[in-house]
Amino acid sequence: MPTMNMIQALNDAHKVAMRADNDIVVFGEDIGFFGGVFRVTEGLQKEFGKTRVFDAPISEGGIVATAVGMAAYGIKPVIEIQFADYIYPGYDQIVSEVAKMRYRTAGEWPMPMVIRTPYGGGIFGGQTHSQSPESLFTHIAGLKVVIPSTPHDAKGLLLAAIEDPDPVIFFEPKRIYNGPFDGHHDRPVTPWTKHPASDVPEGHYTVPLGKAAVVRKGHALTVLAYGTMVHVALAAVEEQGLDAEVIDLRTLVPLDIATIKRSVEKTGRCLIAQEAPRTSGFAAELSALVQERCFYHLEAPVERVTGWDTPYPHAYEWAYFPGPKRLKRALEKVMAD
Amino acid sequence: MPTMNMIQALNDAHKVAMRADNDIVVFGEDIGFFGGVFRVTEGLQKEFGKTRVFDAPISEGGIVATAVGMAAYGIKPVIEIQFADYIYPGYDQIVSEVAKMRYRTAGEWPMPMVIRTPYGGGIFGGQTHSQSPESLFTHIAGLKVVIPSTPHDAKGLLLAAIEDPDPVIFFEPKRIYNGPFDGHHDRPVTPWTKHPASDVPEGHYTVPLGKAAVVRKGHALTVLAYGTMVHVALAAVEEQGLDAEVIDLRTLVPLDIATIKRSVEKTGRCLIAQEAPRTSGFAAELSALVQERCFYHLEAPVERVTGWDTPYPHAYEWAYFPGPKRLKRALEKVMAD
Amino acid sequence: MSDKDPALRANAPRLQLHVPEPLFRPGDTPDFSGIKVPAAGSAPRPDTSAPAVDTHPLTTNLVRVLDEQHRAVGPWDPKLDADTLRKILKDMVTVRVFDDRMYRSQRQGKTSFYMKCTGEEAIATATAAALDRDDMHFPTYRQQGLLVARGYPLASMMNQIYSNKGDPLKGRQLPIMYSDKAHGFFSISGNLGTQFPQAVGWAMAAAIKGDSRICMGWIGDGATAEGDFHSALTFAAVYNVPVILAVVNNQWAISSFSGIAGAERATFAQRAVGYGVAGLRVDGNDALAVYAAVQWSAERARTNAGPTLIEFFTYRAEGHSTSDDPSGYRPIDEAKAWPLGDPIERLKAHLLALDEWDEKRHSALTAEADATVRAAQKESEKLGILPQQGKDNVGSMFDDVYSDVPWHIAEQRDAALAEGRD
Amino acid sequence: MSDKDPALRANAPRLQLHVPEPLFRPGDTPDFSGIKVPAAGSAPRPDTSAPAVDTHPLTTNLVRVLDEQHRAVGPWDPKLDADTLRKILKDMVTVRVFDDRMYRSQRQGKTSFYMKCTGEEAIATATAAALDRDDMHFPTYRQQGLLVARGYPLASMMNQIYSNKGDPLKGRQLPIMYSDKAHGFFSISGNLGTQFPQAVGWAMAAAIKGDSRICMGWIGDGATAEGDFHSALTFAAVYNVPVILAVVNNQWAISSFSGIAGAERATFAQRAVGYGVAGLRVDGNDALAVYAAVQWSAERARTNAGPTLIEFFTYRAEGHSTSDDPSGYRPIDEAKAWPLGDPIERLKAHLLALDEWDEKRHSALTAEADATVRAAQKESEKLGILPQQGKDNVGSMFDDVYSDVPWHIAEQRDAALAEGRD
Ligand SMILES: Cc1ncc(C[n+]2csc(CCOP(=O)(O)OP(=O)(O)O)c2C)c(N)n1
Ligand SMILES: Cc1ncc(C[n+]2csc(CCOP(=O)(O)OP(=O)(O)O)c2C)c(N)n1
Ligand SMILES: [Mg+2]
Ligand SMILES: [Mg+2]
Repeated sequence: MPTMNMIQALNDAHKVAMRADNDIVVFGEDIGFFGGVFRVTEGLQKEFGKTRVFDAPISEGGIVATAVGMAAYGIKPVIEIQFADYIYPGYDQIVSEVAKMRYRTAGEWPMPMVIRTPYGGGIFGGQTHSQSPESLFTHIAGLKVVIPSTPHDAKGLLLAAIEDPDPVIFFEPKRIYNGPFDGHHDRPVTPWTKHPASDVPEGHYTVPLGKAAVVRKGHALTVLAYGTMVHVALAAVEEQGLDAEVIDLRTLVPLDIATIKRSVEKTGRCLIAQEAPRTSGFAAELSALVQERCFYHLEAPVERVTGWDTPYPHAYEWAYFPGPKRLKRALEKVMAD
Repeated sequence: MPTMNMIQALNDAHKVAMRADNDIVVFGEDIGFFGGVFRVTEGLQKEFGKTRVFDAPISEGGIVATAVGMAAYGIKPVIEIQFADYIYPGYDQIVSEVAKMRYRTAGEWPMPMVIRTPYGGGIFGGQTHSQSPESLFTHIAGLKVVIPSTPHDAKGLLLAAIEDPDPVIFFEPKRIYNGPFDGHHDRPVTPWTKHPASDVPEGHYTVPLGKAAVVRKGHALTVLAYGTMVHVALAAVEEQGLDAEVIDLRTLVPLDIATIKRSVEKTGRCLIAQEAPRTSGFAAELSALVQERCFYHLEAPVERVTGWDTPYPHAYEWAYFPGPKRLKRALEKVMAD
Repeated sequence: MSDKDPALRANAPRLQLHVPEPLFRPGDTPDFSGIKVPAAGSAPRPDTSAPAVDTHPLTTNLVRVLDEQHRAVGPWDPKLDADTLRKILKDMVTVRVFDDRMYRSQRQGKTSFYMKCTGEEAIATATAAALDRDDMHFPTYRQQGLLVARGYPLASMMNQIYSNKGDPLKGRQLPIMYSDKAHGFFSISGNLGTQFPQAVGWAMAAAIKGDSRICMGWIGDGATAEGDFHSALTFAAVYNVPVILAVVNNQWAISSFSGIAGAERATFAQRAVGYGVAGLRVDGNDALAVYAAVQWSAERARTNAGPTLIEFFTYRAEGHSTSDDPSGYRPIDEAKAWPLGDPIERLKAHLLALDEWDEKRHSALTAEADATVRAAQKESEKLGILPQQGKDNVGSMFDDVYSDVPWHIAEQRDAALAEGRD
Repeated sequence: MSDKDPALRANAPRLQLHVPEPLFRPGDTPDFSGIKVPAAGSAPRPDTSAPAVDTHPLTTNLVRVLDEQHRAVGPWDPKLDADTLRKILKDMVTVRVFDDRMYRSQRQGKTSFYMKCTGEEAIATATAAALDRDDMHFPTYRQQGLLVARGYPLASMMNQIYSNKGDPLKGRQLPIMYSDKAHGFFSISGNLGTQFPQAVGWAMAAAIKGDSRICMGWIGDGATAEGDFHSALTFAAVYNVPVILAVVNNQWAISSFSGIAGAERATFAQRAVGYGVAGLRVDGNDALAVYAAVQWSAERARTNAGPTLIEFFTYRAEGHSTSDDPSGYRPIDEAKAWPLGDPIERLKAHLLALDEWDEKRHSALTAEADATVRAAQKESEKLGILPQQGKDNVGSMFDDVYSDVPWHIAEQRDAALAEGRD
């Protein structure tokens, strides 16, 4: 099996999908000749031609809107928003149109499409290259929301997203494009090659949407995470020597509630980790769900460890990022109560 | 004291504020000569002139953007988005600019402004005249989010919002513009005149932001609500004969956590009512907060009663709206556990 | 610091904000004699493959075919046969009768909302005649004429309006927000402007697939201010997209006149110029001019010669919707004073002048339209009116959010059904 | 159904999607001989109160003042005195030196990011000279020249770039996202285009208050595709706003050439025409033309004669930013082949031709700029470079989210401070 980083895995997913289905078109800012600012679409224009892979004007609203028209026609757009921080000009088309079209047309015009976008901090990108806006999409019925945490999952989930009959917002944790990140920003970067999930099968396979992965088994508590935070959480419980069960949600909507419930009922304790600002982040929904469904199993309050309710400040990136220290405190709290 | 419905109270708040402060300008779609589709700005253009009260192009993005420029200049825009369902084209300017400006300019360019918008269902407005998108703003640090539930509070909160140094998203529950609504859509409409909170003081007064109101005292459980749902909740607990404490949040951000905590610690039970779709709605944040802060006082899971995770369907409006039956079931559940 | 010293402009005038005002307000006597109406036949007709720049003079002119003597004149005369003309006339009459009946239905409490297109009937119906049956539309709520002209069942339209058991949209949409794939009529959005760049996307897909079907997007004068208008024009220009983009300038956007959308400074057709897109300004109350302009633009699109923006200049003769009372912001008799006349009367007069029509046939046509609409209404009302809806099939409101019903929505469905049994 | 039968178009051509391509890709030899460069002095100069429509010919032309013999010619010659010319030259040289130093700093790991404006220096610096000191700017990240020209301390700029203890923005913003109220320089946004309609709003406020200060909004060629561009033009036109809207067309948007923003079909100045706004297309590498165009637009704005859209035609001579390597998408030597030359060389040659300058003074100027920048750098680096930041004053990151720190943010601050002590 070839070893890939997440960018290569995503690139490969595009190729596998586009070779199998002539109706897939890929467009976005700088994604054509150049192959995208993170190189995810590298080589696609060369292989599939300019009418299937092309640069778009700097208009996230126009990119999503034309994708809606294309999906209405019957082809399948896989579009890139250069940074999740720039998705807001397309928010109206996503919320009012993409998400509601199947419903308002009673099924006649579904909107299968994938909207890919890199999200999250950790690269000194400042306020407008670091955001994690996933919860703003989880509130919108009609959208699926997917976030991979490894090269293996990235390829399999992207293929599943492309094949899915519903629109998928596909958030890519840019901090781990090139290697898993345990939150210790002061230590040397680990490349993906050292990680088993960088073994990426050739050709076609999917990782099903709506299925979480129990990435670490344990009995003392349950940690719910996605994206970059999966790796930070794994490192933190390891460092704490806790018998924690760590669940990588992979899909936020629809959520794999069964796996979560099973785990929390077993452990009786739950910590949720998200990089996004705290208030009304997706961790709040998770906390509410766990509390509603596992109340009588809970031995301690469900805890959230999150980014702060501030913009992502450039120089204070590591004071913002929910890293090992924040997790450690939260883990201690969950275990102490 | 004059008796006013909510529209009159909001109209009066504009007049009081604009008479006192020449730097307040009001604009939005159809708000000038015509006075707005809900008549909240009626008579303002006549009194304050066309350069302080004027119609705007149908461009919610442009309305918010020009308001940003005006606030940067140093005057205070109070703008109307005709329906909350149409706020999304302005979402980028609100999230990326309005919310973050004070922060990113280290305080040099605060963005005092009020963005008023009618929200919520119950008027057979279909999917695009019924939405409750408040949670999408509560996630954005830098915004205050205010929702009145009576004429008295509407005027006092709007005046407080206009005088506030921070940007305020001011959601107006359109179903109760003309009268409180207990959720029994099949019964005759009650006008505001019958409600004590339709006594609206003349002239200037404020209802402070960040302070909830305990609108009903009780010991058996705490109900958290805002906007239209305050009245539905009050009616429901009354009909159930429950000794419930009902809290009208009035401000979602910053939240009056002290009042909530005090109440839940007393009652040990908590129900949260919101009209918005369930997943990642503001009720999730409330549920998480209550659970985190009152865990050892809770005798039953915190319950949420909400709209469904679907668009707001025209003919099924009353099957969507969280009315008396849904509340009754939820109340029974909270009390039974 | 290099800049000039502000003290130097001590005598500069005070800056002023200009706030556009319509010509007339309630109480005024409308007088449109100031409106320049170019003579029919005076606008030149460039080749459909002409560079966009050649259409610039047409963006401030007005393509008109029917002259004061009701003759079809000039290079834009599409030279339609009488059957086609009668078909357009019939469609227009049907639309007007339909609008009147449904307006009444709303007033009778049979539904929540309705929107007429009175005075604008020529635009959709003549467009339908000019395009091919399988071309695609991304309409607004004022293009009901497309559905009528394409033979979509009137009863189905009414079923949607009543949200009743026959409603193809299962009671989910506000009345008049039709959608029908088989008739090439994309789902109307409540969010203004969104459909405009979507139309461009559809046409991009057609171009990507080497199709020969083209697409037409629609927008109102007021909604041109939305960012989506700009997306549409930008993408259409960049990729030379086979699309026709129509602005229906009926001069009002609820209570705001077109000056609030920029019409004091430029025509909407002129916007095209700025993007290097062909632009036409057309008398929207002249069915032949509408037909000719759409035909021209369609040929341009189909030959890969590029997109066209058409401004249909017309007048919204009635209120914005059943929720609106225009007497609050404009003179009640303004519609009558409007110089471009009524599209039905004008086409009728043309057919009369051609000796292809007579008053008797016209009365018969009106009577027939009336009967057809009434029959459809009867049929539709058998399936219910709005006040009776919302109780049956509650479970259906949870379908189609996704392709399958995920667990959380299934739970909510169960709760809603249980609630219904309470 | 009325529409025509699709069968009739059996022989219609297949539709095609046109995807714009730049003239040259890596490996090609750039040859711009196809680019039409109008002679200096050939563009007419309308009265500043002329109707917007009179500027239409100027939107496809190019306002140029400096001719091949380095003389200032034609009606747009602003007839500047030598001191003003030397001031602009000095500002340009300072900007270029500054850019080079800071680029190096980034490469040395002293900060995370930098963006140069190489080749575009004339635009901001000559603009600054043409406006009044208290006029307002809503800039993009390529108008550092405004700050330099207005005398903002270079060390303050560097402090921002290093996010150090002297950073006026408290380490919160990406390098080069300056903001300074006292210098009329609005906070640069990372979200492209947002500032353009904000500038219009500022000028609306100035008009509402009867001020005499005007405002200038800035945007790049690529970002004109954003909906905000349309909002800006629409609001500016509707309210006849005293604003100057500048498009810096440097022909590239990261890796996308201007054709992807629509430049194959129309100039960016032409956009103005569509809105009824005055439009000027200006040689952005000709400091005198820049000055003249801004002066013209400023007079227009100040006399309530309306807004102007200026397209500054230039070329992005270096990479988009330190994160970009343009050799991946265009020939490396393309900048040198660009026909409009280097703005510094051109203004220098003009001063030499006027006999108001000599090589010695030029060397001295460069040396002085270098010394000034180095001194500022030394001063700034005393306050720290990025890798040392983020540990002190952690509590400050919770300030200014709101006017006061609400309880939930105060709690988070406590947690962050506790974390710092762990
Ligand atoms: C995004 C958005 N903003 C506001 C509205 C409210 N609204 C509905 S129709 C309308 C006026 C539209 O005018 P115009 O585009 O001229 O179309 P017309 O009604 O004249 O056909 C407005 C403001 C909306 N539906 N969507
Ligand atoms: C809304 C938004 N979309 C995308 C980006 C990413 N981005 C940053 S600069 C840039 C190119 C801008 O090109 P242009 O407007 O021509 O300005 P230039 O860099 O040439 O000065 C892009 C796409 C962004 N910052 N904001
Ligand atoms: Mg209109
Ligand atoms: Mg550029």
